[in-house]
Amino acid sequence: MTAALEVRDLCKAYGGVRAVDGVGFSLGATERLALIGPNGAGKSTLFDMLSGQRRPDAGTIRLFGREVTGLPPRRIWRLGVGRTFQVTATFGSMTVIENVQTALISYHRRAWRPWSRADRLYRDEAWDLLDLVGMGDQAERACGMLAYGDLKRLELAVALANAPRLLLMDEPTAGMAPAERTRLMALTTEVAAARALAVLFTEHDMDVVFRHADRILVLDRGRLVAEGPPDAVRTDPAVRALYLGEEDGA
Amino acid sequence: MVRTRRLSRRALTTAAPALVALAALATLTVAGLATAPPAAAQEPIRVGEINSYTRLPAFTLPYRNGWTLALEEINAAGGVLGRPLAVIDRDDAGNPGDAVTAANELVTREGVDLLMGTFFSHIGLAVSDYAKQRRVFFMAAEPLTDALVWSKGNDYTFRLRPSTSMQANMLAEEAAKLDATRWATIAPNYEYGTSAVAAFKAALSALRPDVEWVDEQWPPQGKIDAGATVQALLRAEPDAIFNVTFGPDVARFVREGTTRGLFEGRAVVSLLTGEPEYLDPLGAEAPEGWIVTGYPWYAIDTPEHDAFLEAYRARWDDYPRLGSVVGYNAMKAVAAVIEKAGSTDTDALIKAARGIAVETPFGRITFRAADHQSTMGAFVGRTAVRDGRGVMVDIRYVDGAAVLPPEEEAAARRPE
Amino acid sequence: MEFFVIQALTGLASASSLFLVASGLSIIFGVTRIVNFAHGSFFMLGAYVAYTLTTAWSGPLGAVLGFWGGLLAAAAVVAVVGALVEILILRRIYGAPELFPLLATFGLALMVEDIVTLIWGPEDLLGPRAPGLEGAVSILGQPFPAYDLVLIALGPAVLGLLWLLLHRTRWGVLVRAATQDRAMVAALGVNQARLFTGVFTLGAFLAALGGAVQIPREAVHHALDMQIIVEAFVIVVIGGLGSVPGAFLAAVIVAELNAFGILLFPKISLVLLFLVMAVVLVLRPHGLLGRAEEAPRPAPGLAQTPWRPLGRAAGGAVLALVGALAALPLFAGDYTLSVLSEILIFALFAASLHLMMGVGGMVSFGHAAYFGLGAYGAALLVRFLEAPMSLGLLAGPLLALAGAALFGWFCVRLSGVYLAMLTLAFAQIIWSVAFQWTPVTGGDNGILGVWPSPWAADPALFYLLTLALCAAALTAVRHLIFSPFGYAVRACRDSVRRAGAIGLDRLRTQWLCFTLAGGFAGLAGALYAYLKGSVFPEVLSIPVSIDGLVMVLLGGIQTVAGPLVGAGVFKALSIHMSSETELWQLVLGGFIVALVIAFPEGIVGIWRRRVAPLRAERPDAEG
Amino acid sequence: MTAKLVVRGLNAWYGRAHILFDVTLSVAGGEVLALLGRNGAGKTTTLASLMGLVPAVTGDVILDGVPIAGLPAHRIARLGLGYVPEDRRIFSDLTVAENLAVGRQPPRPGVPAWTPAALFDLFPNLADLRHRRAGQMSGGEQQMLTIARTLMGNPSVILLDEPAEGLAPRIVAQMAAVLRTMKAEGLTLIVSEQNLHFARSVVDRVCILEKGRLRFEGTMATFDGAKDVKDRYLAI
Repeated sequence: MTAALEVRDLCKAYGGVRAVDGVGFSLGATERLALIGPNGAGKSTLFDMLSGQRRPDAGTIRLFGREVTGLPPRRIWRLGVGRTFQVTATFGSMTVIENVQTALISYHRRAWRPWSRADRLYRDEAWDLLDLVGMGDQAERACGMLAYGDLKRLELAVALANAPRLLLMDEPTAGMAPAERTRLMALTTEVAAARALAVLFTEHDMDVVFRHADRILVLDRGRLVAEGPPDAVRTDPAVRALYLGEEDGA
Repeated sequence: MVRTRRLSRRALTTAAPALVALAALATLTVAGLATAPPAAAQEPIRVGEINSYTRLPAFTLPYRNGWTLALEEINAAGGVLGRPLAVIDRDDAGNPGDAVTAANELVTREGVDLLMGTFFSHIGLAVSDYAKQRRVFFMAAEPLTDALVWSKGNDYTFRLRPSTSMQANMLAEEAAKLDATRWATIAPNYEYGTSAVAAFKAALSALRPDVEWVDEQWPPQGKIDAGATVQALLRAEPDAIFNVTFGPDVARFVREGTTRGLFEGRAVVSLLTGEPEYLDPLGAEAPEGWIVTGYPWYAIDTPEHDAFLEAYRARWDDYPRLGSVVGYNAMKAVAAVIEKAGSTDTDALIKAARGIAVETPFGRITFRAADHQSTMGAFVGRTAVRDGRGVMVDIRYVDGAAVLPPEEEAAARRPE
Repeated sequence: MEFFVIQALTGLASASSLFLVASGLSIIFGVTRIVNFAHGSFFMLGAYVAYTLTTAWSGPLGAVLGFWGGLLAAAAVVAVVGALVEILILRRIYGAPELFPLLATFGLALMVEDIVTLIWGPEDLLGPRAPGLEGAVSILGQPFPAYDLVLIALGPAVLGLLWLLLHRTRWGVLVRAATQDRAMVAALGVNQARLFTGVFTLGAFLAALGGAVQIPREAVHHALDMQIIVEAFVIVVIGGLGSVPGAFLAAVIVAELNAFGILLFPKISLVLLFLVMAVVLVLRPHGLLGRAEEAPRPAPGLAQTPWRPLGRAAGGAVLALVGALAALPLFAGDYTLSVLSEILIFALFAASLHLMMGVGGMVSFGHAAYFGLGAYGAALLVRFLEAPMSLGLLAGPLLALAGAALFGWFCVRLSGVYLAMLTLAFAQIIWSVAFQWTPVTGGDNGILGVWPSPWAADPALFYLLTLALCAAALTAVRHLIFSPFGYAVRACRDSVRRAGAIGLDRLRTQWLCFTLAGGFAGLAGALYAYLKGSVFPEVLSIPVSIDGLVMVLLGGIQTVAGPLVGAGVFKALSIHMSSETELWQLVLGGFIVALVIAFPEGIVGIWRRRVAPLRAERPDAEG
Repeated sequence: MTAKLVVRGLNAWYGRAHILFDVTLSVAGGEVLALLGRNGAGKTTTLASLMGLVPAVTGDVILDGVPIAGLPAHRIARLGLGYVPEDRRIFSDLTVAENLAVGRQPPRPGVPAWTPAALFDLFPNLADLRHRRAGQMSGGEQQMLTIARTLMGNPSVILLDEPAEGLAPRIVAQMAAVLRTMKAEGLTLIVSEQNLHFARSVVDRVCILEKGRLRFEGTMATFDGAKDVKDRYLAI
């Protein structure tokens, strides 16, 4: 079976700072991979390159066996990648359900239709997605009025709109209450399993990481410092130093 | 799945202000209409007047003084057809669209009997076309374009001032007497400039087949880059220059040209520069020896003009500009036309205006029946500086009839 | 050879004053992000005050001191005016949406035009020449004005002084820092309000000095402001927003191209500036020396409240309104109907601009291009084919659509003010084509006789036709906003990242939006042609574009209904004012300034926030 | 020790999103307080709120007995609160020396007065770069410059938002030294971090934020002993 994602020697620098420095890994077709690391480790930059928002300086990205390095986001999205953003990117001038409907409209290639009422299109599908992430009761609210955690859930619903085979989630649960987090991640796991999705996510909540990741990548200052199943990573001394600051570089 | 969609209330709050504003507006305009007065026998005869008061105050304010003086004289003498004359004036802001709006307001809301005014050629044309469409008599006071009476002429429009080509012909006569054979032209880059140059070239070349046209400059109106333009003219080494720029442009042109020696040993023939509107701002820096058309109010020695000058000074405590004469003549012409027509019916007005003779400060003028152009002329002379201000000397009045094509020929230029 | 040297020097002399004005504008924009439309007014005031002071002081102070002292004092006086404007008006609206201050400065510029006529009278004023520098010096045997040498030196001197001010004084360093990150400067203890006042004062001083040093070359008159403001903006944009050296470079390039361009193409001056800008922006999207903004600012029109299609009640109300409007010919006279036709046409024009800038997030300073193309499309058909109105009303929008498709393709590749200025450049290029291509367009004498067909010649019938077409078009615009395509457009405006991540092609989406907006403007333009009976290049001119902006901003850019209300209020006011008072610019300008201060979110915006919540008990619970 | 800076019942919102909930803390003169918490816990918002950079804030903030909540940022800065933002926000077009000039404020009684010369002693690598455009420097150098720029305002309390984020180990060590120097000069510091990766040697007290609420407050020693707290709010 082809890997969902295969990354080799990916590099990206801003000015003098090497945000991502020779990262390589692969992601199985139904695997859930967590990407962790302290702030500034390069996680978001890596994410942006995977989804086409940024062009790598060097390295290759293969998606389901197909080279996609440097393709624009919309092309990558068409290949079956859904993503959520760390700093949520939603459409502030729309309601919650309209955000999902817009994604569905694009997915069904209706975005060029200048007639018909968009808010009546794919409404049930959008409801289903919102119910899936527990946002059904907030469907008619303005995005600008949502709590941060709710925005995250909306992001997930939007990311699922193109029936993706790979889900890229940049800190999907930040800002959510613990109970919510568990529910959302359980849901993600469930969806991923049901739809046979590969999931790559970054996360700060280690409970979430250890409970929901099959494998963990640890990134620090642009480099991969550890990789492996949760238990191995948990006890990795380098990782402990990184996270608890017990001793510098111990 | 049952979902309620409570959208309408919010939607209403979206739309409500739009509705309120539009409704208020409609009410306002309807209310305004209700006050439009009906015409009654003893009511004044209403003249609608449109000009570029805010855009060109330097020219149009003396113009307003001129027609106001004439209006007061007419009404003091008992009005026209036993009724007083009343003028309702509007600003067109220098925009033809606004001018049509104003004309429409004057005709349909104020119920004026005829229109007069306008300065810019294209605004004159817009109002003229409106007059034709709505069948209203239009006395175009100032716009200079030949098109107004010839190629775009219509039954409803009569024009007072000597047109671009008439004034160019006057100057060409004088220019032909010069030795110069290499000529350059400078004119603002719009219809007035291009047609003035074309008319002058045609007239001068007809009189002097030996002249050569060595350069032409077309600075944008109001935005002349005078230094560069003067330099470009110098490069062509002409013997003489025909200038059509006016207003602020001519001031810059004169200053740069004087400093850079453009006018040394060269004759300059210049349209309109002798008009006080354009000559006075130059003060002591007015060019000397230019052959110009204009209005030397200080040097005209005729009883008609003396009377006008005295009355104008008494009324406004100021000396008249050319605009004052145009305004005065236009109002007098309008009164004469109505008097002769015996009514304010448009067809009667047109019939009366064809061939009508009007007494003006410049003497008797006639509106030619064939092309609706008046024979009002202009003064030709040379510029000089006296007591720190520019004046015209060696003046000569050129009757408009002398520089107009014969009536049959003019009529042939009009659309049928 | 000598000739080319002299011509080059002449170009440099012209560049200086342009640079003075542009540098002030650039600094003001860089720090405060205000598109200062009143900058030309400062220039003009500088010239007027300099005229008065130099004339008055040359006696008591002696010619030399009186002249130069007068110039500097004039600039200082206007600088104080600038400071007052900032403190009394602009400071109140810094929190308002982007471009809103533009509206305030536009109102100010209107007022100043009337004020200078009130103070200095209508006549052109020719100021004194610089004492001792009246004549020419000989350069390579050619006479060259001595004063132009002073101007040539002045440009680099001011550039140098500004450089010193910006690099060698703490205040200048603060200005440069604030150009980059205003909030951080505040967090370091710098009082932003005072910094802004200072910057505005400096900008006004430079503009006024630019005007003052022109008095030996130029007659002072009341239209100087509009002449210079557009040029100054173009210079700033060519040079790169916020870049003073860029402004200098751009001023020199434009002045030199003009000086030599008129030798080859004597009629080039009219359009050269805009051709240069279009070329520069297409090749360098941030001007010659400008750089991309580090953090892109949110697009204009970003709404906090989602837009909603009309519900049954509101839809009914709108239908009732349209019905009422349709019944008006029973009561109203021809003039009222014509004015209402005009208002409807401008409502459509404003809605089309709003589609582009409010919905699409693309600000246009040149929307008149499509209005005008619509008008000319209809008029040309009448002129050359004597086509009936029905064809004209089809041809107009089609021509506008084609023009918008062509220009939009370039424009959507830029963003922010650069995009806006490229639209302006295209509008001016089209304008100059209409103005100069006399055989086809009739030049400035326009095309006459574009009257409605006999069946619609009656003002009441034409009004009904206009109402029908405008209502249909407005419905279509509204429909478009709520169509799948409209959602895609809004998605690209709201979040470029997210739009890309759900597969939307931003460039093509915005291009189509731009094109459609042009088409709707074209329909408005075609109707306008038949309303007025004639078409002149004025329909393509900057004032038409500005009017459109004013309508949209006045009504409230963040609402769907705002532009319609803005168009109604603005158009009705300006028609009413200009027939009521001679000083209509003063009154209208004052009214706009007052509105801006009172309603910094536009009329409908404020209705939404202040009035509507009082009626809807719990807006939050709704929906 | 008297309280230098007191924060009581601080709430903050971004738009409609409620970010901080009744945060109450205080810091004594000369003390170094570490503000710990995971990403998104509210550390940055807390510091920005103290600085007057968050529009919607309620609660009391008292600096040297003067209430500063609701004052504009520049007034707060002039009262002696210095701010080193997380994303550095240096003026990249300006030179190092000019960046310092922007931060300059008059000396304040009882507070060390910094001069560029003194700062170049503290940050030796900046001295050589003083005429370099800040945007051309490395991340570590930029971070040093941000701190130096803030010190130019002669603050008595400095808020540092994740000053070691994304820096190379050598620079992190240098940063710790800088913090020690500042502490030795008698400055009061609030340092936010995701963990005690680099500042533990200078920190006197620790506060832990989680989801906008204060979860733990205690001395360094208490914190070191509270393994459950660490594991719950910080650790893996």
